[in-house]
Amino acid sequence: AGPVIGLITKTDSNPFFVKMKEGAEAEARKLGATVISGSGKTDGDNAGQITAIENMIAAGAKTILITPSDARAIIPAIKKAQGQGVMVIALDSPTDPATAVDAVFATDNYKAGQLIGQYAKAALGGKNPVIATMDLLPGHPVGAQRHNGFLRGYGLQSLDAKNNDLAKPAEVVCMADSFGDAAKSQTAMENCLQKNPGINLVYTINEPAAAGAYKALKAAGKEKDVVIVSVDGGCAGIRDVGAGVITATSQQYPLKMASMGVAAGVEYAKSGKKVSGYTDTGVTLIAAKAMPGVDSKDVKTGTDLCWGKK
Amino acid sequence: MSAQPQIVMQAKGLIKRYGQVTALDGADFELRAGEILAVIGDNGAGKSSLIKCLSGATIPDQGEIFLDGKPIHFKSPIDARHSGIETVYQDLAVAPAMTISENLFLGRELRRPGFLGKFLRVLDKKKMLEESISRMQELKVGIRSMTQAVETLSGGQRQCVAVARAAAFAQHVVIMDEPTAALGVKEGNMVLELIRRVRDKGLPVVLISHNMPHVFEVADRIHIARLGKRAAVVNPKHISMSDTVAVMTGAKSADDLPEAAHA
Amino acid sequence: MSAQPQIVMQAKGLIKRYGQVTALDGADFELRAGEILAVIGDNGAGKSSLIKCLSGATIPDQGEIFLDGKPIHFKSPIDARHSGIETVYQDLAVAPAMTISENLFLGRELRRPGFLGKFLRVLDKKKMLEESISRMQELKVGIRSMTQAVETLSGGQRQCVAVARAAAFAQHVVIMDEPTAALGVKEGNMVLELIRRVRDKGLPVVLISHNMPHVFEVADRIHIARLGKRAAVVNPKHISMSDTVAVMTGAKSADDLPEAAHA
Amino acid sequence: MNTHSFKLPPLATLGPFIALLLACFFFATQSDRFLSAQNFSLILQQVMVVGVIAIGQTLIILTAGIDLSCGMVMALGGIVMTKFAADFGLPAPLAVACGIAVTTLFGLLNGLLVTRIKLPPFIVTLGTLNIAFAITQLYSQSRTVTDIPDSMTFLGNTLRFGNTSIAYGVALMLGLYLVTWAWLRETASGRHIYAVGNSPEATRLTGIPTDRVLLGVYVLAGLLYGIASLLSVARTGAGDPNAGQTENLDAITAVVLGGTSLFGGRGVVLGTLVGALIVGVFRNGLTLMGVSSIYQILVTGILVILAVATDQMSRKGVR
Amino acid sequence: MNTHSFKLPPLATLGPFIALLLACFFFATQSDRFLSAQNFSLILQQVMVVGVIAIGQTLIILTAGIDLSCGMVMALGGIVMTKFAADFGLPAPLAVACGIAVTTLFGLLNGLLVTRIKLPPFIVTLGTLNIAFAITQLYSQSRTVTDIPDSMTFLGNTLRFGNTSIAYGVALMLGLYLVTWAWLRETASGRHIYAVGNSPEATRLTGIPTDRVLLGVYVLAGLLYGIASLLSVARTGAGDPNAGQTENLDAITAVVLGGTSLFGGRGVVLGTLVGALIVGVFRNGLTLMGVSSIYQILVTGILVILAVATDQMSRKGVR
Ligand SMILES: Nc1ncnc2c1ncn2[C@@H]1O[C@H](COP(=O)(O)OP(=O)(O)OP(=O)(O)O)[C@@H](O)[C@H]1O
Ligand SMILES: Nc1ncnc2c1ncn2[C@@H]1O[C@H](COP(=O)(O)OP(=O)(O)OP(=O)(O)O)[C@@H](O)[C@H]1O
Ligand SMILES: [Mg+2]
Ligand SMILES: [Mg+2]
Repeated sequence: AGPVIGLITKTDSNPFFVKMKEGAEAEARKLGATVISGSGKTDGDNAGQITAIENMIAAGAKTILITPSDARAIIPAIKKAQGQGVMVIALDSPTDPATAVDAVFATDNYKAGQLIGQYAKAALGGKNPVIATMDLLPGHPVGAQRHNGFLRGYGLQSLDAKNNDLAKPAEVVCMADSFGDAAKSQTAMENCLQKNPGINLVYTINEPAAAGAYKALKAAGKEKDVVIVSVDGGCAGIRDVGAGVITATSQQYPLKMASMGVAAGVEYAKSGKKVSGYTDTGVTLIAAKAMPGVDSKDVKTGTDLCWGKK
Repeated sequence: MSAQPQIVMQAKGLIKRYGQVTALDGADFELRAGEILAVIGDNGAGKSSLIKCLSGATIPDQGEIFLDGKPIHFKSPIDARHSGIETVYQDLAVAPAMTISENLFLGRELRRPGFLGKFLRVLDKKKMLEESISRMQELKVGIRSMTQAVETLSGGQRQCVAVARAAAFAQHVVIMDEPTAALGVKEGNMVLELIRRVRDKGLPVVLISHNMPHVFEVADRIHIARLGKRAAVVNPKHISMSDTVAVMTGAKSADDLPEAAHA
Repeated sequence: MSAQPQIVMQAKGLIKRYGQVTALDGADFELRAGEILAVIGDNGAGKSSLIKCLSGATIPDQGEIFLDGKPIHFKSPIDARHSGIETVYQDLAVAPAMTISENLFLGRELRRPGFLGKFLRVLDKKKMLEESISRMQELKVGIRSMTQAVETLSGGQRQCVAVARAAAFAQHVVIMDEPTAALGVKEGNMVLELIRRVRDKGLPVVLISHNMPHVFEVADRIHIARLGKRAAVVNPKHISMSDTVAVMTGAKSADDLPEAAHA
Repeated sequence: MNTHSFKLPPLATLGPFIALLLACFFFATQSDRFLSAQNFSLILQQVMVVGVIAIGQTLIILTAGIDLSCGMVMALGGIVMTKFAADFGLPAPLAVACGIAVTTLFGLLNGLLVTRIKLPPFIVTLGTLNIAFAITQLYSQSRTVTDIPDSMTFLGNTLRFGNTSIAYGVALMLGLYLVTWAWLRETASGRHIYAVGNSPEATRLTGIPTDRVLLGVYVLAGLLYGIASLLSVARTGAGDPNAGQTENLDAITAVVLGGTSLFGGRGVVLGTLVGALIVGVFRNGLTLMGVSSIYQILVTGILVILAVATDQMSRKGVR
Repeated sequence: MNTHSFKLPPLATLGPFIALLLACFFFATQSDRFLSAQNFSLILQQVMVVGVIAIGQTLIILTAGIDLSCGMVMALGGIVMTKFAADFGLPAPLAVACGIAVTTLFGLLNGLLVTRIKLPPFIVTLGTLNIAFAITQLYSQSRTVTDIPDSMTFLGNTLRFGNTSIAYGVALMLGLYLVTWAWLRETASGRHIYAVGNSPEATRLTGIPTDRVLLGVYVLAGLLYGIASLLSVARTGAGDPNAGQTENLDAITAVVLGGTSLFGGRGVVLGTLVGALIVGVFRNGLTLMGVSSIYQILVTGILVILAVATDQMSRKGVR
């Protein structure tokens, strides 16, 4: 059989990671390799990822692709794996420090946030922003990067990319954790609207959360007056951009990360040559309506590039 | 008691084992129409095990049971109930958090007349309450409220609830495992009276008891259980209490009894 | 019984309410040194409630309790135990999943001699087993194995476990709430015998029972409870069983008894 | 442990109800936006899914069981009904029926394992929780199903009375509570559920087919989870494979806050509604106060304990 | 419900043990990498944290309680010990002691709420679960603590015997199991835990201070969670604020798979070790077989039920 490549995602159930897995499997089939996959039980389950690393090495994997749940806590386990001659590549988000792994194929979540921040500012066109944020969950680095990037992009007071706290400038009137889940986001948005009916800009951690927030806004009859921005760029999300549910989203490329990772793993098995360094798989702003001064692509482009069911 | 009345319930060679313990070791049993049959025996003689087999609460490992001459195979107490057999278990089969009236009618609730009861199956709580009060008054138990949870009753009062239930609903056979054990003198006599009344209605009663005066007061025949078997069946009118106890404890063999003592 | 022996335990004006029910309504109580005091009364007369107060299982709402003349305030059964009072409760205070020997020594386990026992506090299971066997043999209960879980015993056998425990460990007073209720004739007599033996060791015994023959057989004095109060204390040598029952059920007033009947 | 011995049934729901009133009073003083008909209509919509799940959970807890699988089964039902409608173009009522059939089957599976093989409900539903989750993810490929017929989300629409509005789904939930309450109270089969939970052995000995009662309860709970699936689809307008992940603890919390004993046999289903509302009111009120979510978790933790403690105390006082 | 009536204590752990052996046998036929000393050493390391938590959980379940807060309390302990060492420069043993003190305090809190206010353990620990989680997040500001002294991760190191290696932490876990087992079996205080779980009222009436026994159990469980914190820090080499989120269900699964009754009073702590190993063996074996993680969840769900069912059957056979 061909080389064994381990893929460890944060969870099993997030469509982003499911897509990543599919991308890896497709590439592996092409190159005659085997992908075994594992994950933590919940987002943030570091111990589960460590166990997965160990079991994959035991199963004979020479390359491990991982989307670290905890950028720092996972490093000792990675070091141990590398000590056994395993190449470790971080996908989606880098470790901290990024040099702890052999290579990083990632997307810049802070930048993804900045892009929708810039777009939102243009879309609001000089109106005073009254912002609600539907964040991920307490203490999650991706949640913090997107949130803080969004505020920075808008030009509001914010924190830098390394910070794990959520900035809360005065313009943000309501912050709630959506856990990236539509139903929870809907409830949170309803409560935010109760608190402040004047909300005109909603930042959401991902597209399901955006759909939930939209549902709440629609029920309150406010969906037309509010700008909703999001991150991910899954096909369902892009469709929502086309349908006017989401005003703009930052698109990322999980399939690309995964196939690059698998290719690197096959190469390593063949030639013993490791990849190294940071590769940004890129992020593209997708919006139905282009705004002057902001570089965005239209829905059609987004659909061509998107991951998931077209 | 002459001219052999009809046999209502009969068991042959019942065997019941719990792990290494043999509770029943080939026990026989015979209950005749319209009689009060007392079952006596030492602790652990297998009395409760015997009647649990008869009432479907446990399934014997071996042996046959006949009701009105027909072999029966009770799989559960429901089957026994459907055959009109009512049982008061030694370990008080009541639901402590439920009220007295609910316990009395548990599994046999009355429904409202008309549409409500027939189609919506609504309970007739008022009627059940009234009937509970009259049933319990028959036993002369001074319980204030029938809507009281059973767990708030004294030991004897709880016992009365179980006895009243069995007496009220039996159609065919009543089995009582030590119904008077926790009862006061007055209440104990009420239960004996009730047992007689049930017999007089024509229903045979199986009464397990350790109280020899009680047994000799009401029993028509006495089944003596010993070491998981039936040691003898005696006639209380022709045997003394001390002889009975002697057979029960094994001090005397059943064969040593005079012919007349047997029943 | 003449010349008023010392009073070991005394209670005055105990009141205990459960919600709307008044279980004890100003009950008095007096236990003398070296006597067997029977407590009788109808179901719900408050016998169990009374002895629960005496043994710390419940705390009375009002009233005082004295032990050897000193007022005591038991907060829990532990306090009573520390004072050497052992109780057999009506609802069988045994842990069903544990073995007979464990139940006998529950809360009073024996430890191994030497280092193991002293510092590692290791139990001496062998010794406890041996002692259990001898205690239970005293009661002549035919139980095969002391390492059997209590839940596998018959009702009477369980009762014996509780009685044996109390008799073995009491230092000051033994209280038994219907210890013979579930027992067979032989076992019942064994327990009466045991009660006498305990008394002869010098410990006073409080015996609650509905079994009048038993009461009249062993009691030195009889405390008659009625409606949460003490109706009378009588001397079984100078009163008939039927008079006693009459007082108990309220058919006769205590004042109508002859002087000699009181004790 | 058995501290419920002398609970008076009519008072049992009073404790939680007082807790709910206190909470409302508190939030009314903290935010002037709290006390409005519209806000309450919102809270009701937010609790409707977990509220219906909690009815099933109450039934199971009354039998001294517990159901950890409820949320995941609900999610599976939602995926089945939306995918059947979206992929196979089944008419909405038929697709919904299929979804409910699947959740009911899961209830049947739980019930069979509990009654036939006598496994503890905790472990059975821990197993089916994982099974339902995996099937949901595999069948949906972890994708949200969005293109569903409008008729399927009908229950999410609201009916206006003046400036108040009530969602049809909320009306359905309230109706289900009333029917269940009356059923448990006024019919023999309802009382048998209490009896089975209170003393299974005694109930069996009185001739009630306890296994059939238990099985019925699990199947009925499955059916209710199916209705909750429909409500969830109606509320979010989508079939969400990631729904239901925290609903089991939420539903159990509602049941316990509502005064039902985890040891079975004691409780009132209307208390569960109050319990669900307490959770909803806290989440809403704290957001209105601007409390950040991490503090919300802290406050919720403390308040769960306080609410049950108050309830316990008030009962002691009643004795 | 009470189907355990005739369980013979020495046989109780046999069922789970057979299930474990069957699982091992199965995986050995499926993957040639499974049956190696090194792989078993790995599995032991993977279960050591949940294994130690499960000891505390077993004690609590033996008293007919349950602890949902265990994992979160463990995470808090890990954060406290690592932050105290990293931020205040406390020497490792002192920092560890502080962390264990915090988890023990949480145990005390649980115990006080259960014994003094007589709240059901389920709801108490549901509350403290949220409280511990919130404190962990707030105190750590949701940041992983990485710069910790080597001496704190000492227990994660392994000792080699030929080509086998055993982690010190694993040795500690095995030691704790043996000590707990002997204690529960051979001392009065151990037996009292069984008695309290089996029949709290009877135990109280024999004069055993049941509340003190219960309180002791919760405190001891807290202490064990503190040791688990240390093991978790040693294993991951970091103080992780997101640790412990699923450990409660994992630990309960281990306890139940190990044959301990959720109704209290019956069980053997060594069975819990077997239960934890079953879970670990499955996770490892399925990964070696290359089963993808979503199918692993499905298989785990089915197998949890199968394992307990086998256990139940084997007990019936023994009767
Ligand atoms: N469930 C059980 N498991 C194990 N052994 C049992 C069980 N039930 C009864 N036994 C044993 O079977 C024997 C007979 O018990 P049974 O309860 O029938 O006696 P009994 O005659 O009713 O005694 P008692 O007068 O004390 O009620 C006893 O030795 C008892 O220990
Ligand atoms: N825990 C309780 N809750 C409510 N009422 C109670 C409680 N315990 C006892 N009672 C009531 O108090 C009264 C006295 O009960 P108690 O158990 O003392 O009677 P008793 O004399 O021991 O009767 P028995 O001979 O039947 O055992 C009864 O009416 C009973 O219903
Ligand atoms: Mg019996
Ligand atoms: Mg009494």
